[in-house]
Amino acid sequence: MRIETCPVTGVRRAGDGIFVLGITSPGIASTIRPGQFINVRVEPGNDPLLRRPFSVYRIDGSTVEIIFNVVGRGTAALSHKRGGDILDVLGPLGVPFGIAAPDYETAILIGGGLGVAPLPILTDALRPGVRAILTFIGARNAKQIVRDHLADPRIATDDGSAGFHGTVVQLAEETLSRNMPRRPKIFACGPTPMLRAVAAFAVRLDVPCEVSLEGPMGCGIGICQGCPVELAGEEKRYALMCKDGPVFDSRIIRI
Amino acid sequence: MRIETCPVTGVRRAGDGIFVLGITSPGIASTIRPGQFINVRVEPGNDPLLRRPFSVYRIDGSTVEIIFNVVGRGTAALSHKRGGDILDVLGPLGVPFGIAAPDYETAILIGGGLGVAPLPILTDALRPGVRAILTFIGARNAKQIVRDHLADPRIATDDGSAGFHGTVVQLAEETLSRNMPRRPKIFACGPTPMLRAVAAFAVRLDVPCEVSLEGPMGCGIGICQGCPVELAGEEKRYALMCKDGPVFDSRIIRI
Amino acid sequence: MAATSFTLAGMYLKNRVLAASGTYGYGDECLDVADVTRLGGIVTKSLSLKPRAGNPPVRIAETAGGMLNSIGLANIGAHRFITEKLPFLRTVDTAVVVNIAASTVDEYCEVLSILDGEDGIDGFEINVSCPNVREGGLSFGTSCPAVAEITRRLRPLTRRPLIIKLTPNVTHISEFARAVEAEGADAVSVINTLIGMAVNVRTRAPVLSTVTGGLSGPAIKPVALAKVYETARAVRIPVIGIGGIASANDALEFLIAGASAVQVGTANFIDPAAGITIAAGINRYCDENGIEDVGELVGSLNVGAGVSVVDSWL
Amino acid sequence: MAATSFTLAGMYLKNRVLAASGTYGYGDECLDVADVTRLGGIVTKSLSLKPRAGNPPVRIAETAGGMLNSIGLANIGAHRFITEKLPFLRTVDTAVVVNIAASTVDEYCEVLSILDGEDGIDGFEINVSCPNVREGGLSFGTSCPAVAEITRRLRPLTRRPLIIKLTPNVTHISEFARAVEAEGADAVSVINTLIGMAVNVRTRAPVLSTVTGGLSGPAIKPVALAKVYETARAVRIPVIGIGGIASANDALEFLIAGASAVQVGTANFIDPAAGITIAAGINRYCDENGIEDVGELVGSLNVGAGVSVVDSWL
Ligand SMILES: Cc1cc2nc3c(=O)[nH]c(=O)nc-3n(C[C@H](O)[C@H](O)[C@H](O)COP(=O)(O)OP(=O)(O)OC[C@H]3O[C@@H](n4cnc5c(N)ncnc54)[C@H](O)[C@@H]3O)c2cc1C
Ligand SMILES: Cc1cc2nc3c(=O)[nH]c(=O)nc-3n(C[C@H](O)[C@H](O)[C@H](O)COP(=O)(O)OP(=O)(O)OC[C@H]3O[C@@H](n4cnc5c(N)ncnc54)[C@H](O)[C@@H]3O)c2cc1C
Ligand SMILES: Cc1cc2nc3c(=O)[nH]c(=O)nc-3n(C[C@H](O)[C@H](O)[C@H](O)COP(=O)(O)O)c2cc1C
Ligand SMILES: Cc1cc2nc3c(=O)[nH]c(=O)nc-3n(C[C@H](O)[C@H](O)[C@H](O)COP(=O)(O)O)c2cc1C
Ligand code: FES
Ligand code: FES
Repeated sequence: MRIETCPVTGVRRAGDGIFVLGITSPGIASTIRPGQFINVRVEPGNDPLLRRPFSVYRIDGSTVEIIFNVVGRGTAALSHKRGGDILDVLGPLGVPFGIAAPDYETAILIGGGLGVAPLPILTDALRPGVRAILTFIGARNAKQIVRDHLADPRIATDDGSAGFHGTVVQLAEETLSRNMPRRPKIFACGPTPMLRAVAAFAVRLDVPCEVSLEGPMGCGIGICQGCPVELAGEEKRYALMCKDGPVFDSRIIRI
Repeated sequence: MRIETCPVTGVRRAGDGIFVLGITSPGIASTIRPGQFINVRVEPGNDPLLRRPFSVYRIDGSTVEIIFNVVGRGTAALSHKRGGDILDVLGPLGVPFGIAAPDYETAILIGGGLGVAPLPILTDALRPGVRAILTFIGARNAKQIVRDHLADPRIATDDGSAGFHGTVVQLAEETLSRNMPRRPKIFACGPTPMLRAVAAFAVRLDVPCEVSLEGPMGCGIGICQGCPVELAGEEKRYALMCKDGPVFDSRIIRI
Repeated sequence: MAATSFTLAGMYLKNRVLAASGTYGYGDECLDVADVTRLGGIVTKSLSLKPRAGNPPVRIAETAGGMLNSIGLANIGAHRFITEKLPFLRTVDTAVVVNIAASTVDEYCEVLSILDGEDGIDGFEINVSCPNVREGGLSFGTSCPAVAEITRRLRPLTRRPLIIKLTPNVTHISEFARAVEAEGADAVSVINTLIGMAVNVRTRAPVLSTVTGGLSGPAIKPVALAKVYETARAVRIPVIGIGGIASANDALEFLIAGASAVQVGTANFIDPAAGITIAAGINRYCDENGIEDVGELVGSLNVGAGVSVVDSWL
Repeated sequence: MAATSFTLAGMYLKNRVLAASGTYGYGDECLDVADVTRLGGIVTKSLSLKPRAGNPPVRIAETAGGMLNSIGLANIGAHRFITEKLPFLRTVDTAVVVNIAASTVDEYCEVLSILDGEDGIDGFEINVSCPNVREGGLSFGTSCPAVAEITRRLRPLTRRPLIIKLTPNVTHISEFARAVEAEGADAVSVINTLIGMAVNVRTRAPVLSTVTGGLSGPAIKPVALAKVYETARAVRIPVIGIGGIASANDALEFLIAGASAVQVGTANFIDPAAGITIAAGINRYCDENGIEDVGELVGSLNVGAGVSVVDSWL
């Protein structure tokens, strides 16, 4: 973990309301692992005050890319950055996906909306090790599908404007319940309701499953206790999304 | 007075820590009078929160220029603007210089530091009407002298690195006490201590004198009462810098 | 198009957004840039018996997301208000709430009586954040008995809506709200400014000539919202929410938390039409959410069952 | 190079900047990005007798220039602190102040006694902004007798510096400071968070699971500064200034207003090395201004003769 002031390489549109922003950061580029995130200071002043957490989408040499939806002040400001602007970035942060073989042979990647963000570098990291990668991605409509840099993804859209008409979880479950690959493991990222559904069918099909969560964060490094994730089990206990996650084994948490 | 969202035409350096910023505003360009100011919203968000007041430096067609020193957050942010950025500007505001002849024949312009800001458009406005314009400008050193668009200014620098070695007030008083033009009137703008000195010698030489003040403002339009200017006379009374000024007859106020 | 007009404490308002006292002059400054008839109402600068010059400079200082002021209630006094400002205000088609400040209870009474003789005034708002000369300048507003007494003395003097504007610089603002409700106040305005301070490290002197001043603007919105929520749950009379409101979203938070109307202050300094934009934004929200009357929003906060405010260890 | 080290209430500090409770974990999280030995000290997260899971999500919300939190004092408890955190802290060359929270006076006493048996602790800071179960969850911190009682009961239990951390959510914080001074407290920390709230207008529900939370960050700096100024003029014991400090300039304002030291909280979330940068900036300021000991700045505010704070009508 370190703080770097990184020049922005550029910002490009990647869908409606979706942008990809690149920064130059040899440090992060060389150490980041799939599922880890960076915490970005959007402006030097107080508005917005807190950093914004983003998964790393792509690595290209010393260039680190994030992909984001404009949902509020911070992401709006980021979408207006230009090449040459300087961003203060803290990272790499958090627990990455557990990709170390050999506890599985087929990696099943499921991404909902911009939950696809960590999948490209996850795919790159998996390729050497695993026998097969099955990728399912879903979005509200075709315009919101981001399919680049993935191992030929199967696509689902809520409105049926592209691929399967329904949620990515329905698509994945349908496909997998018909023929489940040998020794599979699920890696999922997306909105909480989707992850809840993934976790449920992972249990039904008895497949190991890791989910990457998202939610508000204060610090991103474990000092504010602002990002509780409820743990499974009798007594109320919380893990920290930023430090113990954002990636969790779906069975140890209550999503 | 109106609020306009104006495209920035560009920002250029005009001395050390001194910048000229241009905006396109037909409305302000066509209505602004010398000594009036505009109140600029530096950023759309809360940082900084309040508008920043600036004299209008130049008018060129529908382009309005301000010239400013980087002294804090707002001016620093303005110095980083680029052509195409949008600025929210409120103006024209305040009482302009009283240039209507024939109560004087020679206009004596005195500008200290960036108190030169309103002098170029004042000079343009005066030229048709008056017999002569005497301009005195001063700054800490040669690097801070901004002499463009003025009627051959006499220059003073505190460190003697250009022109007269001393303050612009000393220079003006020396020159004028030797030979005072017929029916003169002083128009002065600059830091408060300088204006105090100008007002004092205007009284000594019995010359009518208008000064343009500067100080913190909340609103710039008379609704916050945040910009008091103490009036001369027995009982404590205040005028408002933004509404009754920023230009005042030096004899009616206590600088 | 949702219904926006309503009666607040007997006062007809065309919408729920008013300009806050001291941030809109006497309503006659912003005409070029704001169609004040589209405001629910205008609250005047606090008026005292005699004109007040106000405090010496520096009177304002910007802070993070806010500003400090120590204007010193500079105002033209009740009499000049009647002759110089009221005639114009009578011609403006929006509610006019006259805010009153004083340094003795008698002065409050005298000012109100003078103004109550005039028409064109829709209601009175009483600024109790004033130094009580009897108490060596301690603010009336931080003494519950003093605030209650002011209300008790003023109530019989007018049949117009009597709104008490409370200060947030107290431990339990709801106690004060209950006290003035008991004394017959028609509504409470919550909040006035928080006491704050800034230091110039170059000169090592206070930035404000009065050392401390009143903090306002977006920075105080969360505090104001909590005070409004506390107050609205404690009294039956309407609560007017004030504090850091700069957008329709901000205003909606206050309505949902229990405010029957809101006042916009500091935001006017950045955009004198802020209140108008906010009123329009509230309507848009209602239309988008199938709300037929803005009033439905008031106090509509749904506090999850499981949640206990008490257990919140700050 | 100005002298920076000093003794605060009997506690040696190498400089005047500490990390505030709850914003630096137990001092062992930020080692990659911050050399904690360059801090004057670290105040731990509040420790209770038993571990506390804390409040359910959502625990934080960003606001204009600040943030709300309702962590619910999630902490590992006194015992695990001693076994899991203290050994490391003993090895770190900076002052360690242990902050204590409880829901009964007895629990405060028990926690302090347990910890007082350990070495490697330089002082205790008592967080009184906790719900008093006896009083149905009303915060101890807003009751002057309760805060005085906590101090009275704790004072005899330790010879280490006893610092009471006061809440700003009261009318006159100086009364509380005087009360704890009278009970033998060695210093006061001013301020804890302001009560605030945020509403999600889409769901019409509170953003925080506990409805209200604690407001911190640059937004509250002016309020904190005014509270520190009020407190420092009321007591002889040192005041530790806290609230919105994010730069050396901010810290200097507090020292000049009367704080003997400062704590940096929310700023750590944006930059865990903030306190270190601030300490360095204070030194630079002293060197540039010919100040030989940072202590010279403490309370050096020059309040102009003519000025009367009283006359400030907010
Ligand atoms: C580990 C992690 C990885 C993430 N990766 C991505 C990504 O790759 N692409 C992407 O588009 N988004 C991602 N997010 C969500 C992203 O952080 C938020 O969309 C963003 O912070 C919103 O900021 P804003 O100012 O635009 O929105 P605002 O609503 O203005 O933000 C206000 C506050 O709420 C917080 N917040 C609001 N929505 C979210 C959210 N969904 N998750 C977390 N915090 C939120 C913000 O951080 C801020 O503190 C990730 C979140 C986490 C925790
Ligand atoms: C009528 C008028 C005309 C002006 N014309 C010019 C001009 O042409 N060129 C120029 O360089 N400056 C001019 N100024 C001063 C300019 O407004 C300030 O330098 C600027 O506001 C500083 O903003 P900041 O954020 O950089 O500084 P900060 O110190 O960060 O500002 C903090 C607060 O203090 C206020 N402030 C600080 N210094 C001044 C000051 N000297 N005068 C007024 N407010 C101040 C700011 O407006 C802001 O509210 C003028 C001021 C007035 C009142
Ligand atoms: C410059 C200024 C002057 C004010 N003057 C008064 C006043 O005369 N009487 C009063 O009751 N409130 C006065 N207030 C308080 C506001 O009416 C309002 O309660 C407070 O500013 C909080 O709202 P805001 O954050 O929207 O500004 C003043 C506020 C400011 C900023
Ligand atoms: C997330 C968070 C957690 C906090 N936890 C504690 C705590 O456990 N005990 C305590 O005394 N203060 C706690 N505080 C208050 C801070 O120590 C500090 O008093 C307050 O945040 C004001 O300082 P700041 O504006 O620099 O953050 C917490 C503050 C925050 C933001
Ligand atoms: S975000 Fe601060 S602890 Fe996780
Ligand atoms: S700046 Fe508001 S009245 Fe002059």
